[in-house]
Amino acid sequence: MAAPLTDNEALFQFLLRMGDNTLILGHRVSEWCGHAPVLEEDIALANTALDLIGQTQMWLGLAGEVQGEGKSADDLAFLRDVWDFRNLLLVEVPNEDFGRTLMRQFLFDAWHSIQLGHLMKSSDDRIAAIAAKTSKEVTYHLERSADTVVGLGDGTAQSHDFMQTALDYLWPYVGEMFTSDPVDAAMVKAGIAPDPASLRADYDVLIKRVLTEATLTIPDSDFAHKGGRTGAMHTEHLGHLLTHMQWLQRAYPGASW
Amino acid sequence: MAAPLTDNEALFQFLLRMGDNTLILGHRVSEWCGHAPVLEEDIALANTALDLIGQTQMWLGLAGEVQGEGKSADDLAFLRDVWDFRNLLLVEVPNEDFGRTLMRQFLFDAWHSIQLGHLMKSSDDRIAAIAAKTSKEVTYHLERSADTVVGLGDGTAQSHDFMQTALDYLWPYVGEMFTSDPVDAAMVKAGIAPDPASLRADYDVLIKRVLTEATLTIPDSDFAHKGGRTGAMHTEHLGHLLTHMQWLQRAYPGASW
Amino acid sequence: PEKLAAFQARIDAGEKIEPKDWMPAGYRKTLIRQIGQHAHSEIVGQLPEGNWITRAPTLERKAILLAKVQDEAGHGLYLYCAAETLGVSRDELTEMLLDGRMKYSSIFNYPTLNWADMGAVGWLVDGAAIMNQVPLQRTSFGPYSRAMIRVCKEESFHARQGFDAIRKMATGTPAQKKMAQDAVNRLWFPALMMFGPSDADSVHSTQSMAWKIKMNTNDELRQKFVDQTVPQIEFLGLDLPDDGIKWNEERGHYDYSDPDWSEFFDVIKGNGPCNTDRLAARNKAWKDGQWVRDGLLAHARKKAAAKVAAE
Amino acid sequence: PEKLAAFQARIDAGEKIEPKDWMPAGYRKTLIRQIGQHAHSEIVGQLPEGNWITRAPTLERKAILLAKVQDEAGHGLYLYCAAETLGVSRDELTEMLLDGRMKYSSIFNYPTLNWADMGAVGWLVDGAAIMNQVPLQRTSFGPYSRAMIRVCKEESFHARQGFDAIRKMATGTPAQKKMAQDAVNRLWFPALMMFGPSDADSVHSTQSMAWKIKMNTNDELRQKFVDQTVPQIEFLGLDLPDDGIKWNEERGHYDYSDPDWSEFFDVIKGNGPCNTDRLAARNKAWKDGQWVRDGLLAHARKKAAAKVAAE
Repeated sequence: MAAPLTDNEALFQFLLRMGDNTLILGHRVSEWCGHAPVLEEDIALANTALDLIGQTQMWLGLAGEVQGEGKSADDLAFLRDVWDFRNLLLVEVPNEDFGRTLMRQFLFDAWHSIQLGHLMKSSDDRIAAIAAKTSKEVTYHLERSADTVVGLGDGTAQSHDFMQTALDYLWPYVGEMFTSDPVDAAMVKAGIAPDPASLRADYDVLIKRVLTEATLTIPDSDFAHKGGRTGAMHTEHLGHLLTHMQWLQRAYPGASW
Repeated sequence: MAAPLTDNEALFQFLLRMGDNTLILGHRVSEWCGHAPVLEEDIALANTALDLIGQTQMWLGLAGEVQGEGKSADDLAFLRDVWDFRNLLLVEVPNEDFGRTLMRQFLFDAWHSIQLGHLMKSSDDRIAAIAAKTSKEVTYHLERSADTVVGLGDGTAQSHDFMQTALDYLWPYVGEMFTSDPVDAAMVKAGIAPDPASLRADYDVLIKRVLTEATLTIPDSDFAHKGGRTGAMHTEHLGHLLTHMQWLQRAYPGASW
Repeated sequence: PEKLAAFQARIDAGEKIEPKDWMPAGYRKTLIRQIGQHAHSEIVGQLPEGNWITRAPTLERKAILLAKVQDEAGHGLYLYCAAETLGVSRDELTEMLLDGRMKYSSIFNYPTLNWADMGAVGWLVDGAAIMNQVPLQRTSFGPYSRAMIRVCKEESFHARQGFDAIRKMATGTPAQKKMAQDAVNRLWFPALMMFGPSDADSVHSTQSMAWKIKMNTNDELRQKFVDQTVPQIEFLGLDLPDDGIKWNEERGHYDYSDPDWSEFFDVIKGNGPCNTDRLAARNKAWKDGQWVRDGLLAHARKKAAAKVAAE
Repeated sequence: PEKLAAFQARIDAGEKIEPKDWMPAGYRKTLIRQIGQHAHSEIVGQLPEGNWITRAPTLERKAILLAKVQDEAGHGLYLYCAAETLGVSRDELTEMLLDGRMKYSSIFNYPTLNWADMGAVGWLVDGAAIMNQVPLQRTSFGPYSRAMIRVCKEESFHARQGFDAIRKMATGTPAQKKMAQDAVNRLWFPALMMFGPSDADSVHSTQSMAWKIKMNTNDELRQKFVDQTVPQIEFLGLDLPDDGIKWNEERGHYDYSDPDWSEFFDVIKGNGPCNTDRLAARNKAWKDGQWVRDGLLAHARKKAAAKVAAE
């Protein structure tokens, strides 16, 4: 039904995908503030959220430039409604408990670190620069989330159960990271970003190593929920998240903060 | 610090108090939709919420008329921020569990039914008419919530504990119903509404009877949280509630629904 | 076999079968499945609409939505009662829902993502349900038939309210119109799937139709729904959600594209967008409510015992 | 008594007492209470600001707030470590917080009700805290003194950021200015109360001052805070939150109204607007996190055991 994508539109969509992932995940992680199981985790979660918000400023800032309608990163973050978001469904699912939060973080970090590794070689210098700047942070996130997944998976029987339950719940949201569409095709053609499907092999190796060490079982299913990165069908959770995230900007339009 | 109240301003404040109570409590009760312990309760809770929203339309509709700025009940419900709300703190506390929800309902219904009994004799015909129309509904709410409080208080040891915990938590929010201020003084003087303090004796008799039958212990403290009905200091919960309740009106100003 | 023939003769004569009457085991079993599934659909169906109750944009819309969801819970109640006359308790049926042994309508495994969905659900989803249910008012099992009569009356009211709500959106601001279009696009095919796969592919249909548990073929009802709905979409000024929709002069019906049945079977298998969350929500409500049900039961027993002692 | 005199002499000479040094039981006890209470305040202090993190109006404001709350958790960590050198574990201190045996600063029992509160908390609350803490950098107990040096550096940064945030509000739209005024009105007296009742009414003060655990009287610090803050409120163009504020030429200080100390004692007793919810939130976090702490500990032990076995 849609007209064919221009290169610029495709680039804009790609940048939204990167920025919305970090925005929404950063928001979810920030919900933990003051409620973590132990002080060190309060600090670590705040730190992760902080990094992700900083990355969002870069991605959505560039998205606004590319779009060329004079929109700032804040405009994009706070003034779009559900259907205009392009994040993976994975990052919008509720925190539920610390186990699901960390498992979600790990499953995302693993993809994120591989993706940024490729983007450092992007033909678009601006993207390569953001990837270079953020990949150190993300490497650290991955180290931390992987360690925690291992610690809890291979901890007590109870913590193992929490982590297996989290993995089972989240697994159907993993496949979306590796689906490709015309936006991705345009990015590949322009040498801007890799084909998502091409990251799957590295990803599987990485998570298999960690989840095995964590004594967890990867579900035997390749069913994947879709609709987040295209915007076709988000979960019901995103709308609730936005009511909080966008409240002040919506209630007091045009104010400066 | 404020200028003295005109009679009209006082009447407006009084109507906001009535309407904001039913609005916010109706909203809280509606949060249960689809999640109640048993089908009959899903129906009953939806019914209570529905009545309260209907009452809100009357109270806030009249408030808008009295204010004389051309505001509708919807404008008042969906376009004020926390500090302009005048509901009791009691009605904005989170549902937590079914026990707290029903105990809150009972503690409110008991006051509400007594208050409406007086308002049926209000010197303001419009108020007397609303009171007459709504008091039947509220009598039924009270019957139902009292029965449920008794059933659960005098049920199992576990259900008793839930209800006692709920009562202990909510008790400090009861006193606010009976505090008086210049708005109330103006209402008393005009024969519009009773002095809140004057309802306490009837209230105490009523709830003592029910809570005794429920084998529950009324906490031995007369400490009372204040600030809701004057707007001086709401709880942190109200702001979160408004992000949901007002979302669409805030995000799409001027639209008609 | 003699009994069976007499039973069939009664049905063919348009008599109602009542709970105390003899009935074949298969008839009973099929009815329990069908009525139970319908009851569960009403219960789970509260969730996608409940998702927007706290965000309803006006007091009136909130009241309408609350009333509708309350009605749905009420329908659940009638239907569980009808099923109970067949010898299965509401709690048994509930347990079967919660552990996945019984299904509910797959439509409720789709998310509600904008306010126009509240209109579209009433108009399209309740509209499709009514197509199924109106003929069932004449079904052979008495309690089911009577329940459907009550249900249908309320459902058509909901469908009209839903249409009114989406009309407001379709004729509103550009953003509202966009929401309406988005809702129709997302819900069109799932609504078509509500009638089930083509009867050619359905095993139980023939027997159910003979028993008057099923009154029309799936394809008949689906066509009727399309024929009724397409002009409404056009009336609303929205784009048709399917390029394949075209008036077929010869057939006197609208042609339309077949839904993606692999998606249908995927959702039934548990892989719809919301299956996990819907069942989790119902399980949580049931589990969190255990103490309430226990408490109320214990109190009722105490009161009954006190009454006996007093006599 | 001889030891005691020597101890006091060291303090008078400005020496630092270190954990392994001898110290009077009262000194240890008072320090544990004071440092623990301070640590708890940092932890509970995350909650009123955390309340707005998910509603921060811009990405930058969200980042600033996250960084601040992260710093507070970090301060909690330093302070618990300082307290641990006195022979009490972090878990013991936490249990005492959770069951109400130990207190935290009463200011955190007030709610944060609009976005300007995020500015006002940084500016007024952290501002008042710094008044208390700057002199404590010279406190006699080494680990405490060193913790305070780190804390103060970050706190003054927070106070400046807070002032910047509220300045933006005070010079913004009328609605924003209203929020700023509302925040100052609500938080002014609670901020004054942070210095504690007048020393005339305080029992522990004299001994604590001799031990250099407390460096100034409550009234001195409160006056200093008022003198610093009043001109800032005027600079912001906001109304003063207290009619009693007036420059007193003779004293060279601002006069101000005494806070309502009955409210202060009420809040300490547990009757502040948020006491119950704050403690409930911390208790829930601790209880829900039990399996995480257990799991990580079990894993660490397994790893250690495996390492030993490998050697």
